[in-house]
Amino acid sequence: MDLERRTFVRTAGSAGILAFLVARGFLTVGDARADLWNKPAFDAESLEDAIDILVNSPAAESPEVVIVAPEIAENGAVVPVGVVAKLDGVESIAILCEKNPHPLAAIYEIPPGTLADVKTRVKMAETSHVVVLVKAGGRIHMARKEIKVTRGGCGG
Amino acid sequence: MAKPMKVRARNADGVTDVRILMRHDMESGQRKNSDGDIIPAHHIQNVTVRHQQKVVLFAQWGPAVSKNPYLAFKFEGGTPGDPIEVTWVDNKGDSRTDETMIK
Amino acid sequence: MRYSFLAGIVSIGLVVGSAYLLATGAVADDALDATVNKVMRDSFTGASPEQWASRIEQDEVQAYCSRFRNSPPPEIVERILELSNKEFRYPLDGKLLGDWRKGEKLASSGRGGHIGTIRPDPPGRKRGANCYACHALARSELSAGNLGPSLTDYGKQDGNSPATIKLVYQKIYNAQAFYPCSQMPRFGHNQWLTPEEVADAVAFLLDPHSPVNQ
Amino acid sequence: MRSRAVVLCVAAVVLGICASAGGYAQTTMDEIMRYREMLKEANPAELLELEGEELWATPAGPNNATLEACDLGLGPGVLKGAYARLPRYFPDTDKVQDAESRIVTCMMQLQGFTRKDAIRGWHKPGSKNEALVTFVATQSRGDVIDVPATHPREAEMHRVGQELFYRRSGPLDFACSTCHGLDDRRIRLQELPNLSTKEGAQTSMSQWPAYRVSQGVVWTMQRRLIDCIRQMRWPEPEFLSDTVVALQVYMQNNASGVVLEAPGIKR
Repeated sequence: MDLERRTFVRTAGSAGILAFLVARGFLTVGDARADLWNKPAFDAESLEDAIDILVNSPAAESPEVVIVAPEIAENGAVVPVGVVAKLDGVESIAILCEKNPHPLAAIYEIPPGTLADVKTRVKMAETSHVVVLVKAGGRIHMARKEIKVTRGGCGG
Repeated sequence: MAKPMKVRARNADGVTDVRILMRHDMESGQRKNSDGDIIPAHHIQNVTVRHQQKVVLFAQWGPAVSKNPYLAFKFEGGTPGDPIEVTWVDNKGDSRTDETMIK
Repeated sequence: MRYSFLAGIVSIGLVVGSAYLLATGAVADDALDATVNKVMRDSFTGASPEQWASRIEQDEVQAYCSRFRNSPPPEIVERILELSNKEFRYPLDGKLLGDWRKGEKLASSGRGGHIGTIRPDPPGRKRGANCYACHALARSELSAGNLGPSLTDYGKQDGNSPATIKLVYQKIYNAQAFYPCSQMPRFGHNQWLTPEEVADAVAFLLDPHSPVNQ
Repeated sequence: MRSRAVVLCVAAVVLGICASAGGYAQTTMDEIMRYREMLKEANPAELLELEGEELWATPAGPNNATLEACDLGLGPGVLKGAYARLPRYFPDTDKVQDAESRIVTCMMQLQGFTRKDAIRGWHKPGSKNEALVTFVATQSRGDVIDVPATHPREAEMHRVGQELFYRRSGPLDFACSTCHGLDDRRIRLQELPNLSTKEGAQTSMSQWPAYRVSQGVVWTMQRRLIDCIRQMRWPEPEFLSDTVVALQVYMQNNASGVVLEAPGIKR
């Protein structure tokens, strides 16, 4: 079983080690920047492709993963999205917007001692599902929630 | 030059709540300028938050994170007065580090 | 033609109007007008003489409606009707019912006509009529404003006889020929839209195939 | 509140949530409110406030001086509550000035900037003018807006502002009052405050300067008004000009009595 491949930090070979070093504060971010950003996943142009790159096994929807977001966003440029995972041993969280040109928006590595409770704000091109993947104890858990984006006000 | 962040960290009942606002255009790479040319993507790629040298959160971001990004999370531990250090690095290699004390 | 502030003030209509306003206690006096005039002169210093004439100086109707807060007394109502019914221009081919598809585009667009240095429109940008900013029209477009009345099913009310078409054309061309001091722009009178575009907007409202009537 | 229900119902229909006028309208309203509340948790305007604070206390200009001695109407260096009492008459300049204008005066008097240098790029995102105004305004957060316009010069500007508010001109015959003189109106789905009433003016003026989510920038009231005038298809009034100040005297007077919550966050 290749656990390394399931981590969301895309690295060549030394994957887990780099993440481990960063997590322990032994590495200054910037030293190995290209290795710390999962370019293929961020470049993916469909939800399926992005998920394929991030995880190599099918993810199961889990009620333990909660997406904290309004059902309606007045402006797609700023959509608040929070994730709370009521799971033990959460290692990372990925946030994707289904209909964006590049669906993957953010990945969070959660070191031991940090709660699986993060908030961020994303752009959404149009009304679509937000999909969250959570890696905990080597397994992938998923949640999705539709967020409706309203149209702009007056022209010009 | 990168502009300062606003970092707030508050401890209650043994859990530290960190809230960070960053100043960055987070250019999506999808927009066009007035000449019809694509404005290249310019966005933060990594955010590292440290509490006393230990990384408490590490993020990878794409251009779909909103302009002037907001990030909030919680970790166990932390005492009022402890420093919290936040660093971001963007895809052009620009970076910024700011620090605050836990309240 | 346009009137300067002072020309407007000394016009007969405004003298009548001033008396009316004095009687109601809501008067904007001439001294205040002079102050407003000076403030504007000192404020819009970047505007060209042409822009001053076409965009800041008021015509007689604008001056009345401003002074009477859009509730003109009977004499002024008469005067505005008289001024507004003077001239309607029509498309050269005489067709007052144009293309509803073009009308729909006009209704949806709020672009065009912005000037200045901060965010001007590119030269030659087509001006929209932005009907949806204020009116509900097609049921399918629910992002509609409510500054004006709903016009959904407008063509079902009085059909599209030549008389109705002409009336609707004139209302869009110059609403104040029917409703003095209406808040609606005088799209034809002010040459915001061409006569052909007004006819397209008429078609959007009255054509049985238009989504307004579906 | 009937109108609000209508607005939300329309919004709800757009979103395909509410099929009838009743039922789900409450849910829709709750969700829109929830969206707004979540944005209030962290307002990016706070970043500009930080910059403004730094600019305020950093020596600059030919005199290499800070703005810390700037008199915004309550005495040199007094920031708390000052913004909530602007615009007001200043004897030294013999003008009624708003925050934007007064800060520029201080940049000229204390730091020695020319007027041109003090306002260069004022409308660019994150300009020093916007940063300074945002900082100054937030120092009055929690204070009550109080612009009685009792000084004769203030009273005159108030009358001018009121006249300008109702003054129709340009190719669309628009005045401020066209959109902001009636209750419960919208442009498309955007609610429009009736700025001629106390309630409408208070709702609006308590929130400025504001972060505009659609633009991703903070706008001060000067910028807001100049853009409204642009949208009316008038020429742009000059930054800091009396047209813009007079309109603010009128609106701040109408809004007096409300607690300032700036910086706000707007669509």
